[in-house]
Amino acid sequence: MDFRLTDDQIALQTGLRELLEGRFGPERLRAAVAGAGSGADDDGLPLWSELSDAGLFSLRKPERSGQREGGLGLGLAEAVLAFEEVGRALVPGPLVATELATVHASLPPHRAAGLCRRQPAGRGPLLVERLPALAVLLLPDTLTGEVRSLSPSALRARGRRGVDPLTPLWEVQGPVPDGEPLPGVDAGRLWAEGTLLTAALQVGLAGRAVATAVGYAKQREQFGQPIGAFQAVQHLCADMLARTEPARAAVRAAAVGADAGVPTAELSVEIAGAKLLADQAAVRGARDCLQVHGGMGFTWEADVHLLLKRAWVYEGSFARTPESAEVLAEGLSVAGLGHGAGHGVGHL
Amino acid sequence: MDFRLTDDQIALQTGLRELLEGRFGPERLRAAVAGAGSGADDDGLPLWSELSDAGLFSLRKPERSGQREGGLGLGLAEAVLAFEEVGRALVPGPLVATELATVHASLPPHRAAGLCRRQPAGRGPLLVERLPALAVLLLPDTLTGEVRSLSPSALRARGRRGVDPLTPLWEVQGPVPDGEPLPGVDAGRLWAEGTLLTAALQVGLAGRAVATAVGYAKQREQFGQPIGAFQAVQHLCADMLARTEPARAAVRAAAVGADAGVPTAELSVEIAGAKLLADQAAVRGARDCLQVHGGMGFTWEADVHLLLKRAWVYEGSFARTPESAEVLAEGLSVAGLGHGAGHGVGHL
Amino acid sequence: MDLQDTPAEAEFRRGLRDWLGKVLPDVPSPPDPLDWPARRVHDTAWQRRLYDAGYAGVHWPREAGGQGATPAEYLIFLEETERAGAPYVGANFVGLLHAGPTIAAEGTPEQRRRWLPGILSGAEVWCQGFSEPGAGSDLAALRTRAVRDGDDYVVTGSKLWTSHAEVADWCELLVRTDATAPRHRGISWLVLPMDAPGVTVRPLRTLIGTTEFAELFLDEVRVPVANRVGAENDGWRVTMVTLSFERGTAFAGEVVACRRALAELAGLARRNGAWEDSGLRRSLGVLSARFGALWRLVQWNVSEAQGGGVPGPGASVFKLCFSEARQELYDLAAAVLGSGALVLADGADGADGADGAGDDWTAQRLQGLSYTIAAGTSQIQRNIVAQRVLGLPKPGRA
Amino acid sequence: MDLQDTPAEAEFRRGLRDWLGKVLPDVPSPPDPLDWPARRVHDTAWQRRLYDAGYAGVHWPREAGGQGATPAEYLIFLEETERAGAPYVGANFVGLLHAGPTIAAEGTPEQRRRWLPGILSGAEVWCQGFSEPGAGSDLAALRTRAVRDGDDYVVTGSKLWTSHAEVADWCELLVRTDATAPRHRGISWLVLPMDAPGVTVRPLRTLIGTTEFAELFLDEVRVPVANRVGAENDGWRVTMVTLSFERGTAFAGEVVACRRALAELAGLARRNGAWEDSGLRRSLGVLSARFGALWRLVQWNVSEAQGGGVPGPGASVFKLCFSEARQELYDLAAAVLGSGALVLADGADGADGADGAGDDWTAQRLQGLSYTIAAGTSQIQRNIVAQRVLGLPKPGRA
Repeated sequence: MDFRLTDDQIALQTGLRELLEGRFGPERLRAAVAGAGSGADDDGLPLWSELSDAGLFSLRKPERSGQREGGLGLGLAEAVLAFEEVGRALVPGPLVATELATVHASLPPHRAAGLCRRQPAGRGPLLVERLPALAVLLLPDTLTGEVRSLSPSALRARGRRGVDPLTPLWEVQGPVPDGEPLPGVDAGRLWAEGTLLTAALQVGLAGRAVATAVGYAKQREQFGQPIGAFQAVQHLCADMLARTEPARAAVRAAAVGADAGVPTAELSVEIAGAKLLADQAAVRGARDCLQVHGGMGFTWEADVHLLLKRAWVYEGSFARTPESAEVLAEGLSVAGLGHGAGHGVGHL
Repeated sequence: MDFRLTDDQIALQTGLRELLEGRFGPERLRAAVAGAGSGADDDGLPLWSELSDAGLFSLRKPERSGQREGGLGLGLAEAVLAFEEVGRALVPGPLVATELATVHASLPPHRAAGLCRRQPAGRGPLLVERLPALAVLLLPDTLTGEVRSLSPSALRARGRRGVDPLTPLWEVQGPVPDGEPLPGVDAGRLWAEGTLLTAALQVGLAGRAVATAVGYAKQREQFGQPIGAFQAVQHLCADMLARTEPARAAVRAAAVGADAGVPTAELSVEIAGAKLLADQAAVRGARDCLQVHGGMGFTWEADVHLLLKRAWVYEGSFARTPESAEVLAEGLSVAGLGHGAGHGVGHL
Repeated sequence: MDLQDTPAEAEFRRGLRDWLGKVLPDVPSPPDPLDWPARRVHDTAWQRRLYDAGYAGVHWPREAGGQGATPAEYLIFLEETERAGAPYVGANFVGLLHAGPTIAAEGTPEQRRRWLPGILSGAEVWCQGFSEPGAGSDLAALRTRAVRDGDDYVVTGSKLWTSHAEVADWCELLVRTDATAPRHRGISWLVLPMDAPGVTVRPLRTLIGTTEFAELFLDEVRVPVANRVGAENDGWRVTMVTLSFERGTAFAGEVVACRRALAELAGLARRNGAWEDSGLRRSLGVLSARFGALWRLVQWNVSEAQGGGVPGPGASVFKLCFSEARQELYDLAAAVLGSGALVLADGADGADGADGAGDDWTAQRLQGLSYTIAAGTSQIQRNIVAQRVLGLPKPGRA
Repeated sequence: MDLQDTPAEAEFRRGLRDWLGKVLPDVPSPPDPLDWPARRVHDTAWQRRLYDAGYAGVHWPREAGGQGATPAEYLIFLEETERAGAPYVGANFVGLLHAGPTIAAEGTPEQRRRWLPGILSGAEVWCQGFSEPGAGSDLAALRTRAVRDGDDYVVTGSKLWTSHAEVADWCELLVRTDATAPRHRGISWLVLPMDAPGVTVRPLRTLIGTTEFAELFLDEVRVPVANRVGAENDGWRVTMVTLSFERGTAFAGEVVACRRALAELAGLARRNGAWEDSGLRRSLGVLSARFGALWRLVQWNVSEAQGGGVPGPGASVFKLCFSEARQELYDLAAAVLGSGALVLADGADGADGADGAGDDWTAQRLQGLSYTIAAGTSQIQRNIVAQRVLGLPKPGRA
């Protein structure tokens, strides 16, 4: 056992972080927000070509030497590290669906994909991110296990004002056409991978919330000292970190387990736990970050609100908390748990 | 509207507080704890005659001049004030059942009564407090509305080690005999009153938790200052008060409403809310009080544990949180709530 | 303990209800929230109606032009207007609830004559210039400078979170008149005419996306010394005095509004099936208990204030509990709405017809984020409860 | 990132499992928790078995008589012994996990020869004399005084929370040897023989009702100067050095135990119907996620320690999360048990046969209350995370 990142993994992580700091720093982020809703950028996908060229979407695709469509042949372990970074950078777009479509449905470079799962009545409108910009839509049916693909133009939808300015949403109206079957792709696996990658985005975002809160608390003075010297602020920040790091460990461990071929039942419990904890770390972290910023956090200019709004979006993407909690509860009663150390600890 | 206590109510409150400080101060409390479990005091009821003579159980009984069995003819408003005080003093015993039996079943002075409601399977053993010391057992059936009375000797039961040393418990074994009908007493009303009086005990206990924590925090020094000067401790204490005072307001308002003849449906929602909030204030307050005490709170001698254990006992007495929450939820959909300010605000 | 109306209170409630029933059907629907002039017109027109009907300044003393109502009657006013869906105090907020009472208590007879009638009739709109970029929770750190020059102060600095600044006639302004005195002792309270040269208003966009507030830039603005309320350098005390005017009624109307929203949310949950989730359903029940208790706390605080005492367990306990309960209400709404929580209502009026979007729960959720920050963060409220209510010592020098 | 055993780790695990499978059936059941001499016999007998089988001091360096295992192998040891239900380290806790490693790192060759073998073989039992009535969270405030007199220190004072003091042979003792030096610089680390004249042990009853700890009263106790480990007045550093021996493994076995308890609780809930309550059921699921993540955090911390680095996100983050999760586990157990949460199991061995009482969830709930207090309160842990991990400034003198 060695849970530390390998040198290659560290290189991947720092390389992507540096790329994103250069290409999607505070100014570019603000410009994207300013452009959103103006119509100018709604169909655009900020940074898409750069990320595609950097291999974000094709990390897990098998290598095919000399061919443009070849991937890097890496695993979910590397993918979650990369998605932590794009989550941290607040890069918008249907990142997860695009990665899934690249890996499982041969989506060509520089294109974007969406994903749409029918949900039970009463769980709100059926929403698709950036519909007009998509090349393809994946339709996983986790009951039959089948995945179908659909041309976005086949959907009737209307634009909605999304709560996150960088996540424009379209509401599907009327029935979703059947689409074409995608043979060889398992809907459950697709959903699980999407859930895990979304959890990685949340972990990155939660980490940014900690760093942003701490940075502000060191610099902002009230009552003659940095507010970060007040125990109330210190404890808010400490709890933010204490939610983020276990979630990060859970996300990475689930990815490592997936790459190592952990059985599906066990893996789905690990992924459910990772997403649930990552959602909590991100949503509560962004909330606390806003609280640390006081009035400044309530302004549009301060960017803090973007963290919270994006965390809400990811929380609503792929497995949501009630669904994950049920998977976890079910996992507690898998045979063999009554004795011994139980499930999950065992895979060592 | 004037929600302040009247002069008579203040006199009742301070009189009882002084009586209890004199008769059930820290030393008497400790002696009672030391005696418990030794067998010597298990059947005894500390302070019972004094409380009975002070009118605690007969407050709400109609006056009958010149007769020993007459009461003070007061209302639930006065009863909850009195029960706040005995809750604060950590007086043990089946206080609520004795009050109910005195008011509704002509229990003579100086005697004690118990109460026992059949509960659904799986909710744990059927427990009765201090069974051997009881003169009578009330059996409310909230489904039929009927209340029956039973001689405790008719029950087969075995003693259990209660978590609260001052609340010895007997577990009923085998079926509960039917008992004799108590005509004119409504089981729903009895249950609601018992719930409200228990909530009053919790509010008193929660207030003691605040006072105990604050008192200790002012006196205990670490790192060169009283621990109460640390923001973390200050905020723990502030939150304790912020849970206690709304609960206190809810308990008193429900009692005032009951005396003023608020309709049963509305009253049951108010009482459910009062009990739920009082349980939270007491249990979490006692927990936080223990945390403020640090290692000292973990000792048997420090009395802090008695607060928490008693709060657990009251939390499990009469309506518990899940039941109360359902009553409150149901109350949200009572007709007429869709428009206007809604239920509860209305009774003004 | 008595929660029923006295005969006088019942009479006041009946009269108010009757009047509201008569006039509300005629009140125009609220304008686009981004149309500031229209909002001013709408809000001040309502104030004028109250004024004409004898309901302006219900809680103000009679000698200041108010109705001299008891706190309990003022609570009835807040409750009944909110229940009936009457317009919110809106642009008249600062004048009616803050600047006006301050002038009534601390102003000279001339100052009272000059400014109070315009507030009561809705003729003049006020805004508040207290907070600064460097003075938020720590208001006494304010640095906007006022230098005496003849009969004027020359004021330079900037203010933040100034609501309705775009359409205000006057601004209650805290300035530093003595830079050498201890922080709380060098502050004065001025009335700034918003049309004075050197005043610049820059709208401040909030995370909701709208510009409910503004920044105020003051560049050598001349304010007559006659516009100072209270003594020079006594402005901190003057400000604190005003707060006592609330007498337990702060946020009272909002509790009524939250209880209505909660009942609507329960209805929504029943319709969309979320009600079947026992965890969610019970959370709604728990929140109902909390808002119910908060209303009782308001009644308690108001009763104590009416009796001349300290307002019950205190405004800070109430503010702390209310802010958190309101945030939880809208978080719970998001859980009930599912994916609907990720979109805002379409129309500018916040209504697009579909269940769960027409009331714009999402915008309210965003709005609610300010509750644990504005008017004293929850951290500051806990400090106040701990130190002033519970008597714990101030942090020392360990 | 690799979570699978290396071949060497797999071999170690296999060997350990085989051995545990062989010896555990012979291990007697644990004695009455109030019978201290019997507990000592039971715990040290298990240590002797480990010693004979080559598992004593798995994580100790070879030159100290240990097995020189890697942190990862030590984690396997903790995991497998807990899974198999092997006896808890018990009376050997202080010697094996604290005093021993301290002497191994800081003691003279003679001190190591004198004390380490007895710890490893279970021949000698140690207790810890650190905390005092006036020095809890603020350990450096300790006041127990040691005055040099020839070749002895004369020690006077009192200590709290001394576990197994009734049956200990030795006590690792922190004393103040220089009352004039800054707090952290006047402390020394001594080995106190528990049979020395002037040592009084008074059992300390906890809220569980048992006497797991003791108070230690020291009245002019003579301790040879030769029993001082490290330099005079350097005891604070000596103590801190020891903590680094944990290398991310503190509470690791307890995480395994909690996961087993959670699975048992889920089974109980299924049997008694509490499982039908979706709120309760999902809370069990959430807790499963938290304990699962805590195990991953342990693996991370151990991996970092093994690589010689700072142990992952740090012991304080882990301690904070684990303490709270464990308390919530037993609160949840109370919700599942219903009225069963109000009684303790009948038998002294904690078993009375009935479902949900045999494992004494109530006693464990009480025990769990110490987790946010002992070994650094959660408040102190948050201070450490904020100041040492996140680099926030120390509170100043505002």
